[in-house]
Amino acid sequence: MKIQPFTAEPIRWVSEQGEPLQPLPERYTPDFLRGLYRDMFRAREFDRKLITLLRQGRTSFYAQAHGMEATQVGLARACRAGHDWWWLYYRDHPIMLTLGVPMLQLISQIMGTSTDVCKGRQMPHHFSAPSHNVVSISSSIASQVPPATGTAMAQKYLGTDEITICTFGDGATSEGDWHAGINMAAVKRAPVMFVCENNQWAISTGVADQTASETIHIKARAYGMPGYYVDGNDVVAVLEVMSAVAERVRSGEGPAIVEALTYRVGSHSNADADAEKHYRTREEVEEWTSRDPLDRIEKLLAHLGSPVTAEEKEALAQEVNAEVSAAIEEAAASGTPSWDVMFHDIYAEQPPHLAEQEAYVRAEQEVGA
Amino acid sequence: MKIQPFTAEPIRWVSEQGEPLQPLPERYTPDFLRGLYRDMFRAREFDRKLITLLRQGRTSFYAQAHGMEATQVGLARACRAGHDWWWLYYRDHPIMLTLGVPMLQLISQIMGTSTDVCKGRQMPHHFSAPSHNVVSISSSIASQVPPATGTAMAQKYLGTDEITICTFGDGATSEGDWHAGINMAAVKRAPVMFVCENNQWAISTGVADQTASETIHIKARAYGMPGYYVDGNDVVAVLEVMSAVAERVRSGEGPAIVEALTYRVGSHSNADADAEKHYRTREEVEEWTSRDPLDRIEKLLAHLGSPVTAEEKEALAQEVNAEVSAAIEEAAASGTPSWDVMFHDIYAEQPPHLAEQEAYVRAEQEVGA
Amino acid sequence: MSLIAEEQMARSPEVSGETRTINLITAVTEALDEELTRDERVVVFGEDVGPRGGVFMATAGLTAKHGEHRVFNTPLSEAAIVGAAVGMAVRGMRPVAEIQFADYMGPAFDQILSQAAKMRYRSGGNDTAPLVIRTPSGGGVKGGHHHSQSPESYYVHMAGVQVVMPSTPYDAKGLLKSALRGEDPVIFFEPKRLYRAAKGEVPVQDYTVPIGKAALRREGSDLTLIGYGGVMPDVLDAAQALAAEGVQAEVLDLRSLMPWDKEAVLSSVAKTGRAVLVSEAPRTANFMGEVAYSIQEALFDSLLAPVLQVAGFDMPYPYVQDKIYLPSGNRIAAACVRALNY
Amino acid sequence: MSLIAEEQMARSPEVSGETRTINLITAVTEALDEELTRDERVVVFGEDVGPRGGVFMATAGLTAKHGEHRVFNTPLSEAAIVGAAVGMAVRGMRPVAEIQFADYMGPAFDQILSQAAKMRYRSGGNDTAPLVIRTPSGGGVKGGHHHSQSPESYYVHMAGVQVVMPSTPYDAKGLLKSALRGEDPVIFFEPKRLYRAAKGEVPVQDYTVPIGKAALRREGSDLTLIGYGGVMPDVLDAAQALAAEGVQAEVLDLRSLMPWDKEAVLSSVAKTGRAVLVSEAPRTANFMGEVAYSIQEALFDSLLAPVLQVAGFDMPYPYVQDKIYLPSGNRIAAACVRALNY
Ligand SMILES: Cc1ncc(C[n+]2csc(CCOP(=O)(O)OP(=O)(O)O)c2C)c(N)n1
Ligand SMILES: Cc1ncc(C[n+]2csc(CCOP(=O)(O)OP(=O)(O)O)c2C)c(N)n1
Ligand SMILES: [Mg+2]
Ligand SMILES: [Mg+2]
Repeated sequence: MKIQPFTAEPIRWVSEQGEPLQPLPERYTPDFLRGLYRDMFRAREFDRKLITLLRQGRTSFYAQAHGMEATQVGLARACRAGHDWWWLYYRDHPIMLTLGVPMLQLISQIMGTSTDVCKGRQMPHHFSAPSHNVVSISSSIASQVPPATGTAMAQKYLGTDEITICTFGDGATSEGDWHAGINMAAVKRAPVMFVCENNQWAISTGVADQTASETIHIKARAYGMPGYYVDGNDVVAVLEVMSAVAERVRSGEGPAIVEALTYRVGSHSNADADAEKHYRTREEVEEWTSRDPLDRIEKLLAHLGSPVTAEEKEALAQEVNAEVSAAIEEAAASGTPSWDVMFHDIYAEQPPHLAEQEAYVRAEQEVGA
Repeated sequence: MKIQPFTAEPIRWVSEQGEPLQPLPERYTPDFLRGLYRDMFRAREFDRKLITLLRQGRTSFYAQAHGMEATQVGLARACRAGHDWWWLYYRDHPIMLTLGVPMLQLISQIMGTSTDVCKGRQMPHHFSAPSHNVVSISSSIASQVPPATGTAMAQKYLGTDEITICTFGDGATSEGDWHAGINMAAVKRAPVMFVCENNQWAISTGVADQTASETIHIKARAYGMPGYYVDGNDVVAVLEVMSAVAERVRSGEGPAIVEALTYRVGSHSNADADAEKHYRTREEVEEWTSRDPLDRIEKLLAHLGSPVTAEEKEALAQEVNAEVSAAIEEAAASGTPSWDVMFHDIYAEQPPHLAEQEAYVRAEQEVGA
Repeated sequence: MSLIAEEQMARSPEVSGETRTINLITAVTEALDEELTRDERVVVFGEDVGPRGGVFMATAGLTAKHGEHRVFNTPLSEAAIVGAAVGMAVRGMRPVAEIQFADYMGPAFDQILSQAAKMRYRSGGNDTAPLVIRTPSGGGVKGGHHHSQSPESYYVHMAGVQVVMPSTPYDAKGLLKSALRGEDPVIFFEPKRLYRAAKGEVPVQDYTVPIGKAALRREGSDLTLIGYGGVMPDVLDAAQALAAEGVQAEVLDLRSLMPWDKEAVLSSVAKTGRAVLVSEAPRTANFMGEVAYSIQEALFDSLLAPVLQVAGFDMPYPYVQDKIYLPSGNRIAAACVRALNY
Repeated sequence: MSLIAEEQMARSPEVSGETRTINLITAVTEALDEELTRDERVVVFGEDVGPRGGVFMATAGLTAKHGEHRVFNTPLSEAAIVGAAVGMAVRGMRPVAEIQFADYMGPAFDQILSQAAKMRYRSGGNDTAPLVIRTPSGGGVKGGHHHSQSPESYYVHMAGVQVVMPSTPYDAKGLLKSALRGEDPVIFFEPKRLYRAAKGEVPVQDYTVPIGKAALRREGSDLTLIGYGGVMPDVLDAAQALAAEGVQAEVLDLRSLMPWDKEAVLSSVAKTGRAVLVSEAPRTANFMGEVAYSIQEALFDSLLAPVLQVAGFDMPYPYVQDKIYLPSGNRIAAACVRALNY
């Protein structure tokens, strides 16, 4: 199925009432849809549980994806897990969960425990999953864009059939590095799919204060590449558009931008709890809550005669909760990385000045002990 | 007259054969056209003379504008000299000449003499003309774009009817700062006109290796602003388009991008003498030489029954040559700025460590003397 | 922070007249508010500084009071923010650009280096860029790599910009006013872990603190402790611990790093013969190396011990090891003991 | 450069076997050429490095020989160039990114700071960025503000990157090979005024020079002169002038700034008791401050004079005063005399 670039309205497959607006492709059996639903539900529950963990003071920072699950799950499902490469940003844990990154790994990062692959060095939400080709996340907004282009250039040079996926928020599109990386990708016809998770806010800055262009995907015109516009709360549309674009990119036709229009229902992070008091209206949040991506797929399943029952939901919630709890316990049990890991991995081999600094702290620690 | 944005072809008023393609606006009397011709001629001769100066070793660097005179003269004439503000780049001396910046000032900068307003501190072509609101030029490509936006924001804040003009080459459009500055200008509806002098090369990199977009002006779509496309070798078209866009910007309708399609006939600089040997064909250069902007206006004047005579040209050349020679002599006679100016203007007041450093060199100079 | 250290920081001997007690972030807000009122050329902008009041609330209430044309949000681009400030300043305004965290000055590096810092010089003194870049810096808030860095050394090395980092409300308010009234670009680092922790008296009346002068926090004759920014409470804790052992440390808070108060430093060390320099910037090639160099160059004969540094370590700022990374009062005191026993 | 200085730089005692004499830029070209041949993962790119061969011709002929997929032009964006190198390196390649002038590293500053330098650490050692950024730096070519700067001190302070600056063809070739074969990001500064001025022998056989080791350019017992990069010929001139007066200076060329060879520096200064540090980076808070700090900290008791610096001045690099800006042999010798007479 050919997906059109530069549509005036976001591409949509399922109405807000859960009715298909065009025939669903074959693969969307109730079972398959249920799988998507479960991934989205799992992400939502994960957020809910982790916010509790935050409230308990067992982690210091949390950036929820509430409301954005269709975008993230649809995207993850559109690519080849363990084969394609990912340059993500901090709000993308649902992508990682859907790719199959173990919960323990994510939770360990969030808690900074010994089970964390990045050794407790980064603040929560700066994940990394070498097993799934998810490159370690940097806080610096849009700084992942030029490197994503580089990874795709390498994939092309090495003759692989991998692609690179690079995600970012609406705010990121204002940064210079965003432009620099995308422009280079287009010139080099690098196999990279740029995905804007347009949740309409960058902390307290609305997208209209971010750019004067009507949409984000239209910016693709500046780079001579196609720009696609999809309803980011419609998981079917997301999966269809992302799959088509990913395969186009894989086939060597050059990079593309996809804008998924969604909404950040929750706060930006725990450091921004009072969004509705300061910069956006309760009505706006309610309007978007009423367009919830999980609701939409539940309605679709009901429409297809395979409704999600209350018991099923309950069982699913319990399953995820148990999984999260077990991961939290296992992570906690592993303890905090010992202090000396802070002195390693700065270079391949520890240079003398760092050995000296480590010895200095060791002496201090031994006196303290 | 309403100028259309986003045209497929560059807007043109006069054919390469010197025939008006549409009626010329009233102001284009033979006298007026002769004035434009003289400005362009003056710029061309200036380059020719200065390259001789370079060959004599009396300056160290030169970046000619040969071939781009229609773009630069048309642009300068479209704005209010001494009123509007300019953030230019190094190849824009024809703009400054046309604005009325004294030749002595430009030549002093190029030679680094005591008559240089920037005191011999910058390498040639990094001009500055406080008298004409031309802000000191930085080498760092595209770094003038965000400041130009700021100047325009100030003009708006202060309630002036000034606009800011920001120029750059095709290469500059790849830089992150280019994007950052233009995006901000659009969001803030700052009165700034961005002008791309697309001479199709950035040193040895052709515009097709710079961006995958078909044109530069199309990039305006990414910022929700109009993009105009003009034949940069047609001084009438340039003046008409730039005037219309400048007045649109002045009227508060927000910023715009204008792309003037032209060609760098000469080398990038004296450090790049062998362009045709290394990266472009002699045929390409010849093709563009045959589209010379001075030729075009000469033909137009002939077509209008007011040809430029050989004697007139000769007299003009002599006039400019005399002017340049006088300026060179006056600049040279002023001598080199004394060594100690290197220690001034770093801060408003010289801090103690710089006073110390100056004293140290003074002692050294006195011993040496 | 110990009570005594708190007291030493709370009341600068420079404070006179009627005062109120506020914290450091309020001092910043007040300085902005008062300068916005005083000078129409002043505008304040950056990411989320508008209705939200900034992520630390430094600009809380200012949009409501002064209007959206004077205190406003920008797109998410540090290059655009700093660049716009340069262009405004050149056209006669007094912009205050906020960078949300000092860690995010990277995208604006070239705007600072190629535009702000060189403007006056390259134009022969004709174009100037009197702007202020305010930014929260330093560690101690569990911010990991990108919410904890201390990049001030980069900017001290960059001729053409002034660099300031207060550690008390009095200095924060007075220095920010000086920055706004001066003629040079100023990078104003705000030690974020002191935003609410540092409380102190500020005069009710308008006042300024001059850029380039250190503050004497404590007199002493046995050794000179020199610091700035977020480490100051720990420096004072160390001085206090030493005092309990009978050692009197003189404590200088540099406040300004460019220009820095070499005169005050040299006259103190000439007296004590020993200097310990404390900062949280990574040790190698940091700004305190400059202070150390200057001391040994000028006072070689009167030094009784090598100049010693206590600093951050040479690594991306770590997350769970936040506490170990930062110079503690104990670590500072240990360095002093080393200098004393030399 | 005097004849003797030239000789000292031309033949490193490390050179052995059959040799040829080439200049520094040819050494760079050869290293790239040989590594492109040796390792398929190596690619070379940047502004104008393709058919044009770079503005200094460092990559001349390489596109023709190795193909456009291996040596190619990029759009005019330093952030894209360095960022692409990061992404390639993470995916297993060995990219060499050229920045046309070190002055233009500014737009790539955040890519170096937030991506390259922190990659290994932040990923727990799983993702690595073994890339090389090559860039011509330093003054002496009448380049003014933006074609003369020496920004190495910024990067020495930035944990996670290695910093190298050769001054001889032998070192340029051997260090560039080490950089390409190593596992860390390396910033490779090439002193542009020595590109053609520095000539010397290089082995015909493949060889490397280890990163982190200084080179002894001249033995002496009266004082230690330490420098790197473009100033080395002047340092050697000064040493020679001193020798004519009967003073034997030991001369160390650091070559690597991160890590730098503290051991070699300390053992020399322990012997001579005096150190003069020479660089052209602006004086305040430059990398040599670190070397000075380390010397006085470790060798306080054996120092006979303060450690002295000769450096660039704290200003944007000037144009007509280019010559006065740079440390001359005379200026260096004068500092040595000051140290000797102390
Ligand atoms: C270079 C940089 N500047 C500023 C920040 C601070 N910051 C963190 S998140 C954020 C907003 C990002 O918005 P968006 O890109 O839309 O992503 P979202 O949080 O909405 O998912 C900002 C400004 C940063 N992390 N990096
Ligand atoms: C940030 C930066 N990077 C690289 C350079 C080196 N450089 C000088 S001119 C130039 C090409 C500019 O091309 P363009 O913008 O098209 O202008 P033109 O010279 O064609 O007029 C380059 C790469 C620079 N000056 N600044
Ligand atoms: Mg967003
Ligand atoms: Mg060009």
